Amino acid sequence: MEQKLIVDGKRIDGRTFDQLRPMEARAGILKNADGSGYFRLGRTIAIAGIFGPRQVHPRHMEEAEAAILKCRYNMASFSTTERNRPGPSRRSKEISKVIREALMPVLFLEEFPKSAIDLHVEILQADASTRCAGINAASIALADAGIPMRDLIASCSVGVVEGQIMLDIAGKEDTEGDVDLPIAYYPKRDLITLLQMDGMVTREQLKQLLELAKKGAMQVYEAQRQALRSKYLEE
Amino acid sequence: MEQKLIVDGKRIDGRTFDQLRPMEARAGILKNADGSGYFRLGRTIAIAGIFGPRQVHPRHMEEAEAAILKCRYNMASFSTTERNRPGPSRRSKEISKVIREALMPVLFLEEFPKSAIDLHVEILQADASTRCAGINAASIALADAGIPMRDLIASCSVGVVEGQIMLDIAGKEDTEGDVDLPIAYYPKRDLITLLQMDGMVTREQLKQLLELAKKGAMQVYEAQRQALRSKYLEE
Amino acid sequence: MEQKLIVDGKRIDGRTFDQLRPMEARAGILKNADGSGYFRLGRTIAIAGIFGPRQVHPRHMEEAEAAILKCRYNMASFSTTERNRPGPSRRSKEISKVIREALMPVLFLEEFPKSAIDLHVEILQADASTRCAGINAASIALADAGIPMRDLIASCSVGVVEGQIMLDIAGKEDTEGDVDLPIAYYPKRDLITLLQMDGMVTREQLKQLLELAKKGAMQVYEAQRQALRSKYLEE
Amino acid sequence: MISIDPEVIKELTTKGIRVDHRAFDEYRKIKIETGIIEKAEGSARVEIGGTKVIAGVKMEIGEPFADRPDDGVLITNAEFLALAYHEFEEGPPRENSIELARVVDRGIRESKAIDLKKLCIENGKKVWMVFVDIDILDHDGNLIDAAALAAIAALLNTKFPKLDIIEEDGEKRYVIDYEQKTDPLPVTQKPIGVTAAKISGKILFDPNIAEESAVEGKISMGITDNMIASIQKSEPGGFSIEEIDHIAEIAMKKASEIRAMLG
Amino acid sequence: MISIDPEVIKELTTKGIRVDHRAFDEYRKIKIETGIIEKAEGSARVEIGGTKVIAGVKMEIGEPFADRPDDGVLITNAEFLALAYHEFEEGPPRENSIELARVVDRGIRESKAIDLKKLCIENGKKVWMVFVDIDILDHDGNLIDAAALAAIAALLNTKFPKLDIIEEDGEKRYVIDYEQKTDPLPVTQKPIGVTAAKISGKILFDPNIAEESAVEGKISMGITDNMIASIQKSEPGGFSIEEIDHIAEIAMKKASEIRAMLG
Amino acid sequence: MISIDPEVIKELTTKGIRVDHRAFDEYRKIKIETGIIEKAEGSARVEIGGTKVIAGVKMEIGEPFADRPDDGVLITNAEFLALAYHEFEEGPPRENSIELARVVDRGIRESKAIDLKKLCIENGKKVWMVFVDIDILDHDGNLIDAAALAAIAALLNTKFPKLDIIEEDGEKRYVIDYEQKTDPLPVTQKPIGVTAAKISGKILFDPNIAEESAVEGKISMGITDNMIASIQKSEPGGFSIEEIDHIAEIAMKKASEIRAMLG
Repeated sequence: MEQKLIVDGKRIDGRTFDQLRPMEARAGILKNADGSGYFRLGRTIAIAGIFGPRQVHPRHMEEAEAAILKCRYNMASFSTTERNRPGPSRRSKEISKVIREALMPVLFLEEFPKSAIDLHVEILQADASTRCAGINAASIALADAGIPMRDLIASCSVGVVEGQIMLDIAGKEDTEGDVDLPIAYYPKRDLITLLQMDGMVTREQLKQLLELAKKGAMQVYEAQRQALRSKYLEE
Repeated sequence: MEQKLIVDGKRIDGRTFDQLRPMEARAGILKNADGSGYFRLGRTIAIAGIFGPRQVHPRHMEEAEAAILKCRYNMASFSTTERNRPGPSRRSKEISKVIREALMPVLFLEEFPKSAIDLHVEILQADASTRCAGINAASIALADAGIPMRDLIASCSVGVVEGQIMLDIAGKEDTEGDVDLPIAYYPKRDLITLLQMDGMVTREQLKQLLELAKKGAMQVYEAQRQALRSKYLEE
Repeated sequence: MEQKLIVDGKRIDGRTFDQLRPMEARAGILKNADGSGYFRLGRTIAIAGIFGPRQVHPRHMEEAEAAILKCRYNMASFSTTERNRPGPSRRSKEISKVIREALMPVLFLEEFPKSAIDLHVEILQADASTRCAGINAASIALADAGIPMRDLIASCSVGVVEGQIMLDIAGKEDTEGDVDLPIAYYPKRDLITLLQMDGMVTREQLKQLLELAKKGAMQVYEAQRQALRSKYLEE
Repeated sequence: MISIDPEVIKELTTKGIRVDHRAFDEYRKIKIETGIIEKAEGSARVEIGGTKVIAGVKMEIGEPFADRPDDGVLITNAEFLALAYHEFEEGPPRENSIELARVVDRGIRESKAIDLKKLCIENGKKVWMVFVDIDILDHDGNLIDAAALAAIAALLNTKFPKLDIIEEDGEKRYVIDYEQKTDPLPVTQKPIGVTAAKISGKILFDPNIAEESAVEGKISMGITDNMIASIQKSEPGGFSIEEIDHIAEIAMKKASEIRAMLG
Repeated sequence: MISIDPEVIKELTTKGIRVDHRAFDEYRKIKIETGIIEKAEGSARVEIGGTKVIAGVKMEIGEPFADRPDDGVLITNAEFLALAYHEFEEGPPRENSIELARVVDRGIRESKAIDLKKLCIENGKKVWMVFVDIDILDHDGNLIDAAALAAIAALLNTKFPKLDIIEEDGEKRYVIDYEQKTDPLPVTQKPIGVTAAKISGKILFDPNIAEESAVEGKISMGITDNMIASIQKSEPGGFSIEEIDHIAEIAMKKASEIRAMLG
Repeated sequence: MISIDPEVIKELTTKGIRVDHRAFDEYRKIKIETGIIEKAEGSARVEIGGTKVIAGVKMEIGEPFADRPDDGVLITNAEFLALAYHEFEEGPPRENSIELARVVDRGIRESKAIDLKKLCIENGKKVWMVFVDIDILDHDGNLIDAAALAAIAALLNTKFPKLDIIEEDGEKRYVIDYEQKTDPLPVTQKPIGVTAAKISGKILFDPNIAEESAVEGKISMGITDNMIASIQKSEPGGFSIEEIDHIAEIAMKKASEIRAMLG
């Protein structure tokens, strides 16, 4: 295999194999939302906003014993190289579902019966790992909204590029790589709450990928906590 | 007229003019549905499933004095020579309506006020007379669900091909024939509950077509009753 | 500028600059609607029908303290030079909104809490100023329905064609003109309740345009009142 | 709107009386006006009693269906305007308007009223598309017959717009001048819709809206040249073969009478 | 969210006081940042007080409209994100977002801000399509002015992506390299949206969200070069000609001030 | 339908018992039948316990994606029929059916089960489009594995329809004769979906519908040739790396057993 994405043991953007792109995390960036978060990972930018817990619309979706978490993941039309047509796609509906399921384990939904928590994740710029950035922004937004949480969920992806396992693939690594594996991680319980994979790996590789992903997620976690701390200190 | 669809007084598939294609009827083929039926007429295959009587969704469609029968006729994407795009079409909506109206006369809907009977008809393979096969499967499914009925509705079609009246047109007879006339028949009251026609006929021909269709429907009726009998004997 | 739309101080259809096209106004043209109106301005033909005040569907749109006015503006498929595809467009949704807002000031909506007034405006033929003709028909329909009103709303448009300010542009004046400015006018309070403009004008021109539009609207107003009077005299 | 109890209609019908005192095979007053929408290639306004519909015909150039490369395309659509009836609501076209449009479409198509071959411009590539759009303005019963009559009246009123075919760099451009009308559309048959209703076991024609609330079933036939070109039964409730034959007999007569009004 | 009773706003306005103590013709603080989305051909983030919007410009190659064969195509779209306001909900674009997008679009189009002729690649066949997409992130009132400002700022920030035209077998292929930006978009005017609101009979500018809950009516003008290029009245409630003229006068001044911020 | 309380399932699972007395890594009975829809290019009916699905493959000619000019196109779609489960309702495809279709699609695509290059007819212009449509007839749990198995069984059963390319006036026409089947589709891998569920902290395989009501989370793996080609976790609830590794281990074994049934 001709090595184009790895040169002298470094990646095209100069990172080492276990290095995340530069991160930026912020809490409370919006005025109207009950809670909001911003998460940037290299050129991938996500914002998240929360309304709720509040009444469910339409009413028949209401659940007697717990709040429902509604999630809408959306990519801005200008976020991608080729314009992304507005409105939900099959892809965005699947991602909305896995984001919701990744976050639910840390929420005390049973404390808010008959209500809804509305989460909107907007991807302002997309350069791989948009669902991860979205989950990271959403975790911050949930905490910023004062919704009781057991922990923050932290997310990042790992991949295999030219046979090499690496953290947080981006740019050409994403379009030309062999494996893409995003996870979401619940640190206090050491559980993986989102797991998807495209591409072929052995059982052994899978384990290595997951271990690496966990390390990346812990760095994200630290950035999320820092963002929330900064906001409370400001106040 | 060059005779291609009739050779030596026989039809292209060897049938006589008043002969139905081989039929196969079965009851109770699904586990979850409250009632289900299967009906095959040559290569045309329909299944039907019933849920109900049960609560109406959305509630504002509920009727105070009788159950509503909701019907959805759908062709599987793989059922036709050229792939059928998923989702309702104008054709499928019209057929859903005429199927519903064909079946209503035998149901005691007034016994189940404020409730709905949901009927789904799925065409697995389509070779003419799909609405007829669907009605036949639906009748079996309604009986299988234990819904009180005055009678079974039996359905088949007749047509005119190369000037000749014939029963149950199929294959090239359908695409190249002159007249297609499906009926649904309510034997105990001797009433036609579905009647549609495309193509030009005289008043006299219409009468002959209807008489022939009735004879075909009575054979269908026998097959439906046999299917229900077999199922109850098994139990 | 080569003058093609103005010849010898006259417009292509022979009108003077401050002249409306021939109008025809009628009330009570439909049997089922609670109120109805017809308004023709040259080749532009609009009809409007009212149902209500009546229960709101869906219920959650209901307002505790006033009736809601629902408005749907639609162009018949055959109304335009190139066939207009059925169903709402972005254009028709915007026009529905501005028509509704133009009419609301004269209605005593607070007298009918929790109810809806449904207004449907259908453009049967479109030759410029369709929203104006629609508002004029709608005013007549509201009055015909016996809905209490402070006044009738009268609407017409003005424009600039080849540098000349003129009333009620139509035909080629519409497609080749420079400015199009429709207004709706509430005569008793001397207020403009619809105002839109496309094209470049100075502040001074804007004032002149509005003054001319008001004059046109007053002629419309007279035709509307005449239509209602004729209907009551007939009865 | 004052509505009449369906039970009253059924009782009256049993006694042989219609609510508006018509004979069982009698139509309400029919009015046909054509050419009312100048911007359409053809148009007609039809009233049957209180039912009012407008049909407009628009023509465009399009591609033929792959299996009929030299046939023009006919597309029929019906809109139940929300102002026509207190129960109509907006939204995607529903069962009733779809059925109405499809029944009218089949009436025209199966009777071969239009010679689709004459709508071919370039075999397999360009054909005329004929759109028949029907607006229901006021619903007082028997929409199918009114819509079918408006459709055929509008088609008979239709003239082709002027078509210029311009060749440029070996490519053809098709330019339509809608302001200029040329030859009439080749309409070779005049199919007429005739609808019967069964109430309390009796068969009557041209049901009004009060009668429609009481029907067991309806049968609409498209009649051409003493032939039946299309049939649609609607509403729950069945018919015997004798009843259907009776409907066919009367339908032939009524169709001739109504066809004569088309001039 | 703490909301203020519209009645309080009306009372204050009568007394000549705005809830945030601005003068009647005073705008809130305006912030403009451009080039924030590298993947877009142009982008801008605008804040007016607490209102935050982002506009991104993407360009594609498409076909011109038949009646304007040598004009590029401008398409403006606005999305009211559900996170921007507690009452926004998802679903098909609704009245308000459609009106917003159409008003911003007309502001650009009618002022001839972009020379559409310069977007023509091959007459009648291929032109640039310019998509202006506006995300509403936070709604604190006066969305039209914020969206219009973000749109023009993003357009001024826009550069064409690199276009290669490859001829193969007599057919042309158009290949865009979005990573390489070339010449700036030909923006020749800087239309500015200025919105006035009428509350308790008084005219004030740049209404915040609390004031919007109390308005009788609003008028937005698109101002270019001391000309009015577009107007939209919204909300029920009417205006006298004198009021409209007063709005036009102030709008000219405000537009100059805001335009200066575009650099 | 009798439904079992999820709490009962959880308790039983804690005790090491499954409601239908299977071992934790035991599948229900699997039935595969192919060629059941003659009109489809390939078809299969699969039962896993009470779950029944049918997959049909239809082929058409279309254009390749711009970024893969010599690859055929694979499109997978799943329909949850309203007759399959008391809670399914009609309407636009929802989350669950979209996820199901996308997971099955990725299992086929990522394992490179079909050699898409061999579906190219004319580079950059015409390719075969392969539609895999899955009808869910009866939902008794573990739809992903049943759907994935039906999909690959139907693909293995698929034969190209006859294609004639006719040149006329320098233009090519592509005519498909669906009645004649020719070569088999080039299927080079047999990916198998294996789904595990976590209940009360235990991992079990092939959950039935009662068990699905009690799951904390599920993981589905697409297994090919002793490699994992795709993974999807669903439902709230998390897994440790050890649990995931355990699932991978068992999935390899189960996949081999199930693959053997494809013949």
